[in-house]
Parts: sequence; structure tokens; C-alpha cells
Amino acid sequence: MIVNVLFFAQAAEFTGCQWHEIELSTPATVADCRRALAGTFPQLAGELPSYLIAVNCDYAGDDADLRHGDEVAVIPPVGGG
Amino acid sequence: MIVNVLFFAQAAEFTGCQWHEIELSTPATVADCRRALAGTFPQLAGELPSYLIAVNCDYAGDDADLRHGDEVAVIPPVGGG
Amino acid sequence: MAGLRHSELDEQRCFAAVRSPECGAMVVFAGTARRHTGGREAVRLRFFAYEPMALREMEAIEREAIERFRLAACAIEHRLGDVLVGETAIVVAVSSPHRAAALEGAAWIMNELKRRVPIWKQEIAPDGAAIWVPNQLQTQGAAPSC
Amino acid sequence: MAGLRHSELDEQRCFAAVRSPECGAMVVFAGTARRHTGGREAVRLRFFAYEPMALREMEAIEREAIERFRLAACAIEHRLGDVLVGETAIVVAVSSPHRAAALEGAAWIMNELKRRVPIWKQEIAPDGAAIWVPNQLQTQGAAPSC
Repeated sequence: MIVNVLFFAQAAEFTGCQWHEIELSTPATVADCRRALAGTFPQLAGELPSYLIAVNCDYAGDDADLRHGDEVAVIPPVGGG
Repeated sequence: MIVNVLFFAQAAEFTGCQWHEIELSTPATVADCRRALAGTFPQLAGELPSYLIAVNCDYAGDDADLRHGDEVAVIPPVGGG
Repeated sequence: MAGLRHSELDEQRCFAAVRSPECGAMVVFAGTARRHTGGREAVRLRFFAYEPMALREMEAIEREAIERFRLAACAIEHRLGDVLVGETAIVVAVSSPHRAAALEGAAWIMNELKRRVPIWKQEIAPDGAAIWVPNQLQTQGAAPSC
Repeated sequence: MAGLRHSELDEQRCFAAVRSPECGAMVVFAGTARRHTGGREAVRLRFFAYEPMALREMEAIEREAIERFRLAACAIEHRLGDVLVGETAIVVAVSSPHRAAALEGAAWIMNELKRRVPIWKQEIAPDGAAIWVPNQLQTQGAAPSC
């Protein structure tokens, strides 16, 4: 399956891009996606465990299932308000 | 001494006037003024103990001294805000 | 900045009065005339004040709030006379470097104002009957200190 | 009413959005860009959002606040892009029959917003350097629930 991963704020600075398509073997969870991201973007790997993940605009835990076509967002600590 | 007493809200309805000059023998305190008011305005006497008194725009306790010419205000429970 | 006004209050003016580049937080509280209170219906409120003392107390509350909550600025305006349902009777604006102080400061100011500023309120019913409505005080020791 | 805007926010519009004849209290909180934070000086802030998710979270916070504090109405607007020192970055407006609920509701909304809405802030220093500044969260269990 392929998921589209969006990077924001510091995460985008570590990866050098705002989005990237990641291929995962089915079935896959958020944890699998985190591992794939750490492998693809070594500069992101150090901070990634402290970042949250959202799937299709909802925060998602590491054991959440992913499906082909999901929009996965890497969310560094937020600073709104 | 003479003090000028101002009545507000329900107090003015009980007295039928917005202000009244009261003559007190010197020295006099707020408590003396309360007694004189209760005598002059029997309709006010029942509620007067629950009303606050201000002297020259400051809240004043019953033992506060009065001087000739003071402005004494009878303050029913407030309702601002 | 404390004021008593016989015309409509302007929340935006109060915001402008407390805005500052050193502040991260502004809070404006507006108390508006409600149609229903308890089981009663009102078409308007009518406010009366012992004006010189009310202004003195409002200014004292501002000074105390600025010190107690380390506010940058503070503005209180109260309307007098007739206030139609939905219109604003009181505006309290504060600014502070931090939001908790601004929110707590605004709450404290409203409590003090309802406790000790000599302003009185009548509710006017649809049939024209007027009743005096004192504030229900939320804290112990509610009477002003003498 | 939740909104993300790239132009100046208008506190008065937010007041108007929540005003109601059944309400006795309106609170508008405005978060403004501060010149100094800690030891740093900023000339402006710059906000970025994951826009569709930020709007969803803001709308969820509004619904939760209305239920939790029995608010009559609620409006949140956040500005994106460059915000000069002194300008408003966030406005939260609430209305309620009672002032305690309005003030507590506004405080709760700001905490939730700073905790979970995917918006990020850069402080821009006088020399043009930009640093990411995450919120300092005030409660335990600060990470959004998954």
C-alpha cells in the first residue's frame, strides 16, 4: 500500500520536503509507517518519536491501522494560540 | 452638626426623597446617624441595618466619626455589572 | 480607565484602550442584558449609580487588579439608564503578558465590581413593572470592607 | 464558527457572532504577538497550519466547550502567516447566560487550542532569524489523546 505523508514545521525542515509517498507492506500500522519514515529520512529519526501522527486529520496511536491512500501527517509540538 | 444623607434605589423609595439633611449632636458616628435616620424615616428602619453606609464616597463602619458637612450615602445591596 | 456612560458601550474601544506590544493576552468581558432571569422576563434593564463613588470604586478596583494580577492595563465601562435586552451594560478589558492572569484578572474585577460598586439595577417587565435586582454574591465576606 | 484567516482579525466581529438576548455574559480572549518572550525579542510571528485538520480540531473544541460549559455560542479565529508585534493572532469569543461559565469556557478553549490544534509558530528576530516556538503546556497528559 502507499500512504501520503505530510511534514510540517520542524519536520519539514528535517526532511527537506512537505510531503512524501511511502510504500508499506499490507497490513500496516502507524508504527510501521514511523519505522519506514525513520529509514527514509535519517535526519528526522531522532525527533520523530516525540512527534504525533494524524491519519486523515485525526490524531492516531501507533497501533492504528493504515489503508492504501491514507493521508498521514507528522505533527511536531504545536504552537498555535 | 449637619450631615447630608443621600438615598439610592430602594432606600429612596422608602424615604420618598433622594437626600435629606440630618442634625446630629457632636460628636457623632455612623451609628448615631443610622439611629437618627430610623427615627426620621420609619419606613426605612426595617431594611436600614442591612444597608451599607458611605461617608464622602468611602464605605464606613458604624464606629466611623462624622463631621459637619459630611456626605453620607445609604447604600442598599448593589446590582451593577 | 473607568467610565460611566449613558449611551451604548463599545467593546472595540475597550480593546484598543488596553492593547500593547508587550502583552500577549487581552480579555474583554461584556455583561449584556438578558431576557430571562430565574422565571422572570425582562424587556430592558435600568441602571442607577452614585456616580462619584462608583467611579472611585471602579478606579480602585482597576488599581488593585493591576497590582494583584500584574496586568499591563485595565479598562472598565458601565452603562447607566435604560439598557435593552441584548445590549451591553458592562465592559471590562484587561491586558497582560500571560493569558491566565488576564482571564483571572477579568473574573476578579467582575466579582469586585458586583460586590462593591454603588450601582443599582431595575428589571423592567413586559407590563412595565420595575423590580430592584441586587447581585447574588458568590463569595463569603461579600460586604465591602469598611 | 471556526476560521483560519490570512488577514487581520476583528474582535468586534467575534463579539457579534456570539451575542444573544438569552445571554448575560460574553468573553472575548485575544492573543496578541508579544515583543518579548523570555529573553528574546521578536518583530513578528509567523503561523503555519495543517489547515483542514486545524479547522476540524477547532470545530471539535467548540462543540466540546459548548457542551462542557453550557455555552450559548462560541467562535474561534486564528490568523496564519505574518503577525506583527501588537497584532492579534487568535480570538476566542464565547457567550453564556452566566459569567463564570463564559470565563472558564474561554480559558478551557485556549488550553485545548494550544494543546492540540496543528498550528505552528515561528518567532522572527530583528535580524531576520526565525525559530520554531512550541507551546508550553500547562497540564499533565498534555499530548492529544489518540
